[in-house]
Amino acid sequence: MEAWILSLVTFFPVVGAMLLLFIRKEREAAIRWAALMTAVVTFLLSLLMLSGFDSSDPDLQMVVRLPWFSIGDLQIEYFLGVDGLSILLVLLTTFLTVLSIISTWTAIVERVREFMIFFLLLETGMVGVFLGMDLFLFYVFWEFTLVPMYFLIGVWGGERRMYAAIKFFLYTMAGSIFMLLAIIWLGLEGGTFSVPDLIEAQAIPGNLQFWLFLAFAAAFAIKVPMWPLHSWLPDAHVEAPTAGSVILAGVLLKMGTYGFLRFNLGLFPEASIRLAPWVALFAVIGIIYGAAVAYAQKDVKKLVAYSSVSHLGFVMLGLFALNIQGLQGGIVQMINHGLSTGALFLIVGMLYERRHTRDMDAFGGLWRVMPIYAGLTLIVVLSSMGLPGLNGFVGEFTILIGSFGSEAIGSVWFTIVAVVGVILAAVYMLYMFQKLFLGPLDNDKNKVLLDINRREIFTLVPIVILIFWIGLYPRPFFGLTEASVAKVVELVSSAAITMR
Amino acid sequence: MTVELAIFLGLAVVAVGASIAMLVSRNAVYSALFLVIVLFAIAVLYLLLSAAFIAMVQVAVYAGAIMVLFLFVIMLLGTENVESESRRPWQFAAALVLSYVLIIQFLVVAIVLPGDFGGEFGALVDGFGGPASIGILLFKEYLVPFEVTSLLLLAAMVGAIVLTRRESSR
Amino acid sequence: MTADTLFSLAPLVILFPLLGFVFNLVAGRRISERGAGIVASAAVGLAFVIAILQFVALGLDPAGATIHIAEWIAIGELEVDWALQIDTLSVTMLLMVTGVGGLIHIYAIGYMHDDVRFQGDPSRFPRFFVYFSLFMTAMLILVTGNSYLTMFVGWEGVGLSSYLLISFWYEKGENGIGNALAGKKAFIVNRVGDLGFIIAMLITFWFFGTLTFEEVFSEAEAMGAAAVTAATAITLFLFVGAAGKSAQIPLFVWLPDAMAGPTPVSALIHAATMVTAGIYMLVRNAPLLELATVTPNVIAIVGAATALLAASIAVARFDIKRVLAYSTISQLGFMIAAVGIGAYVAAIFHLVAHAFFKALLFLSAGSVIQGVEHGHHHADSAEEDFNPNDMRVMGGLRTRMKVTFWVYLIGALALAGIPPLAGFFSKDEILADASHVNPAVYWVLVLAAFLTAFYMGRQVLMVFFGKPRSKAAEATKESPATMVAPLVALAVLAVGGGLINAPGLLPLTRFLQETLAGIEEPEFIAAIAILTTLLALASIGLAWLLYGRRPIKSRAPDPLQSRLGPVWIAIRHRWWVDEFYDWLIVRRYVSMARWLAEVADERFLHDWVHDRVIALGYVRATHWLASVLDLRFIDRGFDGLGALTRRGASGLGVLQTGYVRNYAAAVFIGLVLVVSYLLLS
Amino acid sequence: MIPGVSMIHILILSGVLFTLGALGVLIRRNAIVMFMSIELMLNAANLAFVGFARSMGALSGQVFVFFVIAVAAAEVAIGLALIVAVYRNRGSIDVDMVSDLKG
Amino acid sequence: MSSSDLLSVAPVLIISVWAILLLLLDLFIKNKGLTASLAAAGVAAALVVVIVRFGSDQVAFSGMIVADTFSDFLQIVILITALLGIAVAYDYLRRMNMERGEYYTLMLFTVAGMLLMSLAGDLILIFLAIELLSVPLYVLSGFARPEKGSEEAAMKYFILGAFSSAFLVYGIALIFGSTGTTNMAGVAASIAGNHANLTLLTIAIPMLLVGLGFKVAAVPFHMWTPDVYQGAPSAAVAFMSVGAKVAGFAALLRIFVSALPELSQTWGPVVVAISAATMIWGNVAAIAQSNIKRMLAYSSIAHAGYILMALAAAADPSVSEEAVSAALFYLFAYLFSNLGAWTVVLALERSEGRGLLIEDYAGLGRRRPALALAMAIFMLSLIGVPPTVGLIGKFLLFRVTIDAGLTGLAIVGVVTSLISAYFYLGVVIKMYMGTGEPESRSEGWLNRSAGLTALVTFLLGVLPGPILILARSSGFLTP
Repeated sequence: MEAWILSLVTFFPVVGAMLLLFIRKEREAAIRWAALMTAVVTFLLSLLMLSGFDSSDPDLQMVVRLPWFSIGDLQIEYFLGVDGLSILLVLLTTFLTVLSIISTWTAIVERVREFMIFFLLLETGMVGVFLGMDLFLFYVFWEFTLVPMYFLIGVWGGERRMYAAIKFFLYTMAGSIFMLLAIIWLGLEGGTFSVPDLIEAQAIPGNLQFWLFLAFAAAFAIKVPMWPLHSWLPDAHVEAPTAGSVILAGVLLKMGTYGFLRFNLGLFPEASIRLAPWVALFAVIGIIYGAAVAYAQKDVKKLVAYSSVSHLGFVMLGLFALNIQGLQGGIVQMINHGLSTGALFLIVGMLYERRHTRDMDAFGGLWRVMPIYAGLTLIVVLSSMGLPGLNGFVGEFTILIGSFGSEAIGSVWFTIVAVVGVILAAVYMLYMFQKLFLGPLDNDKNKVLLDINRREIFTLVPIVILIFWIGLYPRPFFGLTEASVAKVVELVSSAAITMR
Repeated sequence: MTVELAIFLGLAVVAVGASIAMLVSRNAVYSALFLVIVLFAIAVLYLLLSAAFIAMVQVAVYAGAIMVLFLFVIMLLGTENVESESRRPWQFAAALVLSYVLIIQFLVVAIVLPGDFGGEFGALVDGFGGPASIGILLFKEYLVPFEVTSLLLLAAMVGAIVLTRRESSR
Repeated sequence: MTADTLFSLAPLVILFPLLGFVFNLVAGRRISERGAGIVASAAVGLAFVIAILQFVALGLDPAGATIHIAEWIAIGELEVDWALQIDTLSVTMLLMVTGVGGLIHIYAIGYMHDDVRFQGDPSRFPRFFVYFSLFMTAMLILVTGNSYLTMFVGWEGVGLSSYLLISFWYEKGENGIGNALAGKKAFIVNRVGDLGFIIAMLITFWFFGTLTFEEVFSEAEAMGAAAVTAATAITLFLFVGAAGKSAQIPLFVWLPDAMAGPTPVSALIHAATMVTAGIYMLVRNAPLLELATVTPNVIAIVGAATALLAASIAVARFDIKRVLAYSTISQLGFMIAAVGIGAYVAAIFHLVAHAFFKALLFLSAGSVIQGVEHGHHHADSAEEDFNPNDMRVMGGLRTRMKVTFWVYLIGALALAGIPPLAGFFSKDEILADASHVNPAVYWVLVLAAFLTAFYMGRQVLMVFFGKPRSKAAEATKESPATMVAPLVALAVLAVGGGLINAPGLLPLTRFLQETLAGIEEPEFIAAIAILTTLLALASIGLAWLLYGRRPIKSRAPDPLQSRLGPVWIAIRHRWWVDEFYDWLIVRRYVSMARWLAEVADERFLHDWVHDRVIALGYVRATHWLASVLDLRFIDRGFDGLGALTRRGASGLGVLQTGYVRNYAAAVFIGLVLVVSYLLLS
Repeated sequence: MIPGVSMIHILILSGVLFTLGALGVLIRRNAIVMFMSIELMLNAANLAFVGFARSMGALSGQVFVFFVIAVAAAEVAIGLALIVAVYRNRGSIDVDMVSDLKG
Repeated sequence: MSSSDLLSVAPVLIISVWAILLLLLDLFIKNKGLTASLAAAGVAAALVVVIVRFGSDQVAFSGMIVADTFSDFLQIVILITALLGIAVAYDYLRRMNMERGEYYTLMLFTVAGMLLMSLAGDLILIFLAIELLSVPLYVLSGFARPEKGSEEAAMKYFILGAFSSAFLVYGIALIFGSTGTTNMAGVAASIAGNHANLTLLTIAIPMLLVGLGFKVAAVPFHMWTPDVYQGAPSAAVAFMSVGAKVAGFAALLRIFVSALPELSQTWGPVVVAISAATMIWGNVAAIAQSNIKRMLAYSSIAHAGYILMALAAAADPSVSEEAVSAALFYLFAYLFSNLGAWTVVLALERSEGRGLLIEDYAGLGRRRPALALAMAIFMLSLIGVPPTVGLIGKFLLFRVTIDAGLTGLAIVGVVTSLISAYFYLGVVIKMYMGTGEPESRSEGWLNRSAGLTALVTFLLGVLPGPILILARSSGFLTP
């Protein structure tokens, strides 16, 4: 299993997408089922991968390493591997893809086949990003995710989809293109593109790390997105179809934080230490800013989009605490955000499918007509605002613990302001809940709304289960990441020692 | 000043003067005739520079064939005077400035900057520039270019036909 | 049966309400109303039984035990388990919470039966008990948690259930949204307190390396003076949390609004249990408080100030529940002040006693309100804006609701501190302690006690005496047995509750000494007891003079209005605290958020930076390259951004004139430039 | 053979003629005259070739001139054919009129 | 001259002889499809010869011809271009009603010129080869005569081409004057041996740059490109946009890397500046275009800029070999992406220049999904997005640029790539997100060409290995 499982997880969706080409495009039901089955099988494959994962081993596992092509003396490899830093994200990707595809059942009625093909290609790209351990291979997957997402927004999106699609593409490409330069630079300097080898060597001098850090950070920070580079996010989210938003928020943004985690911390530990206060500053600004701006939105999808800015600020704060609590919290919070924000977008999508508006003023009192929907939403909302016992709290609290005592960040004020962000999260989340579900049911159009059906419940329930699971017993999740995180922390702290 | 230099200067003045006249003539026919003068002046210079064969080719091909073709076309099309006053004065001004600068640059390269231009011309082997010596070179060392030239002329011929053939079908 | 076996049953105390919660959540709609109520009540009853068993076990082994259930978060040094701490302090709370809670559950079966019908949505009945069970679960987690973090789970959990219950009738209230807003306000103000709690936890972890109570306290003890600063900081931040949950200055504003919830909610959550969590938490941290320097004074002063402020506001309320709400805040102030002066037992004693009589008062008030509501429906009066909570529409209920009247009177007297009712002993213990620890606090509390007796007198007189001031009040009838029976039980407790720490015997003190090492036994100061009793009587007499002698008319102004002048205006407007907060925080935040969203984000970052600086800057730059705009490209629609950029890029198109000579000139320019460069370099 | 004249003189003359040719392309609008100016440029180059050949005693320079003249002939064939074709279609050989393609 | 000398120019010989034969045969052929097939057969034969003799370095005809792997690689590129050029021209010419046999003959002539460009070891041969490649192209540009646009294109191309080749000749004259030879090895030796008159080179080098920069469409010698590409028949443009550029770069690389390596400090910065200006101008101006042919013209300018990065990098002797092979690979990549894009343009063009606006592509995604997919792949490749060969190509270029220490230039490169995403995506947006009913007939050779180029563009993006190895082995220029 060792050798082929990762390739299979990565490329099985492509196989499925190819198969879809052989189904006549009129047979939409068959197409949907085939796509769903592909996603399910991929998910099962990723579970198989999990079963073979040894969580006590901090290094890459199930490695596939084949020469791909070479440029001069530089060997570029087909190099996949999974470790504690990425395994949860891979699982999240395959998991959310299944749910997203279910969510499109009735929402996507035009050009179903193309939609599914793009969606499956996107899955491959995302999984590849998390598994690719050759810098160039990583970059290929990284850039490749742009393409299907671009089409998902551009073809199946809302009113201003073209604008949003192209903005999404250009913004993310703007960042990644500098990363490309840095990757080339690294390859030339280090003589290899293999990430673990480069990390092992730690051959990059401090002042140079600074620039390379910035070049990588340009790509990741836009993707995350960190304040003030978030301008593309609301557009992309608002215009994207529901499934696209789910994946965008659930996985694509994590690619940015994952990038920071694996590449910036691993390759440039000294620069990471030196820049940690700055990252923390922007992260904290993002937390407060995102929360405040989310509160002032009328469009519920925009509200959720801005909440991502806030939440990912927490993740960044945790990662750059550079200690074990912060990193663990950061990773788990990535998953949490993927689950809860993904669920929120599913929820918004269900509403939009019924009413074709996302203006919160058009709603109110929906609890009365859609009690199941309201109840599930409430759980997700609570998870998102970090109620203890649910997943969000576990992530946020460990992040706060980490950043509060972080030597790299150096000041507790960042954390204290971040805690204010926790309050503000309650403000906008409860505001949204109130606008949608509470108050009188005074709009006639809302009175006839049907509660969510079984299929829709089925998309939310797995997420809710995970919300509780991580909230109550996160041990298995922390356990998966523990060893690898400890290795990163060790790396960074040894860099801190050499810096002195 | 030697006689040769005087002759050279005289030819240079003629060539440059005729060139300028070519540029400023309103009438294309005049321009062509001035160009012919330039070509002749250059041919004489070729002679002075021990390039008898080339001088002959110059007169025969250029002055004889090419310029006649030019004149022929001008007459055929009746397009002696197509230009009114220039519609874009800045283009004219820019062209003058650019030419001026380029000439200055030539002068700088030729005179100001240090460079070995070999001083006055020295002696040459016998038959230098004669048809025989050139012919030998052409068919030995420069065989490939020579053949390419033939191909080029063929292509040009085909092209000219393609371009001027009247299409009845369209 | 050994103590350990009994202790190992402790998780059941949480599990029963949890099962009740799950059962009602899943099946609540399918069984009868009574069924749902009984399930929830039985869950609490069973929990009460377990609590008693724990009490018994403590008799066998007073040291208590910690029961680990599962690992929760374990990252590096951060290790937090799901674990229960059973000791005398937590069991005291367990008994109170489950006991009083059980009674309120039973009461709620009757109350909600009518309430859902008055509000017009009977299907919502089971949901009430779902929330109630959720609350009980969270409250019991809060009480039994063995670490800050597990306590915080309960802490937030009760906040959540409070939110849900306050906005239970989410489509009612002012403008149809008032209740929902009240719930939200409660949650958010509590979150502000949580800020303190969280920061306190962060400091605790990084200073002591653990979040478990036992370990922190033993560590602190071992460190002694070295931990003073940390202890001060931690307790100060914890107090912020307590101030949120226990409605102290400056975070008390949510509690009056929380009265929007059904009355059993007010009784259970906003009087007896949840709001006392802050006091419980502070008492739990007594070892740290003992070490800390500034904090106790701050706590004492804030508590006393809250007691007085809230009492003063209560004087000018007309809403029967709001009077009780401010009274609760005031009494919580007493408890907090007690913690501040180091009288932990007194705080807990008053907490328990207050739970008895305040629950009683609220439930009786509920009985009154529902009686009036019945009367309103019965009399079929056409008053549009009829508010059954308004004391000005009541009056003369003494004869119409006999049992309610008597139990209410007991509660009121207990609250006023008339011996030998529960409130007398507990309040007296606080005052006695305060008198020799902090005289200023003492006098403030005495004044608050005076006001307490006054507003309770005023309330009782307005509600039960005089003549009915509305048709509804005339038609009022006594409430059903399910409601009255718990009232009687609570009345008994309110009468006899003082015994649990009666002077001389001090059973509660002895009991708590097992957990809170080194607490002193309080002394009974007769002078103070007499003084306060006299003051209370005088105050009630004053109330009778104002409200009893000549009962006020339905629409007439309050007799105090003319007598107090500007002071009345101030207390009538609750000292403008809400308005002040609204002005200082809410509006600032809303306008800041709007500004950020509309100006900073939308117009600046999104439109200006992106569309102007990046896109249009691009346009300008290319224009600059070719000063004239080629009009041919302007109306070519592509899309918003596209049109802009295209227009800009077409600036270069201007250079592309189509004239060969220009192109040749470009070639020439290129040549000259390159030659110039080479010559000059 | 011609003492007193050095390569510098030839170079300057050829440079001036080349520049004048280029100038002609830039300022004239008659396609034929432009074309003649290009011929002038080629001749300037030829002059340089011959001069260098003389200066260095390297005969190959003269051979190049032969090639250049041949190329010139080929260009003339194409160029004049084009001019004729354009004239037939538009009735003018003013290159400024031939400017529909732009932007 | 020996038989092995002949072998070194065998492809050129085959092509030129075939061209002459075809000229005669065509008189008797009614079905022009046969002419096309015959032309293609000739090209294929030449291709076989090149492949057969690949790898044997040879200097022939007393240094006039240098047949090394560099030239072999380029000849392969050129001949593939020619094959595709013939394939796409056949359907197009028929549809546009200008099916004439001379088209193929002229193409073969120009192919001969291109091949010679890559083989030339002497400046004078480069000049002649440029003329041999240009003269037929002038004619092909005007092939749609009497259409005014086509004529205008030919006119402009011709005047400017002749103008710039005059510069080239003058530059060669000055090189000759400076070093006493036009043979590239001789020039290099002369400069290395300090026999050269360096002052003359300060004018000679710019003149060479003008002449060759014009061919590859480098700023500021590029201005003919959009007009000519727009006016000329699309089939001819498809062919020359690749072929002429490849030939131009062959000469540029050969001259600057093998004849003037000693002066790399002199021309290096100039090339950097030209490269940067070309990338910026090409990409920025492309945004404004609404005509797809003009857009692709600017795109081809921009790509010249990218390839010039490799030349700039080649100024650093330690990476020059890498740089040349990067350029070679990029040319190979560009051949498929660019020619593919033009193929789609050909498929959609209708008479009288209709169907050429980007607007007209609206709805192509529905109407002809396969064609639209191919176009999308080409656009993505031209941006440099995986999984297409464009990314690999750009990656190689940026790599050598950074390796040569020209990080600033690389940054210009990536930023302009970003800008380019905008207009390439514009086409994709129109195809998939716009609504419209583009007219197009499905034509066999166009479909096949589009499919093939798209497939190669994709496959090389995934498995670039073999071609990379080939390019790498071709990076060394025989001195």
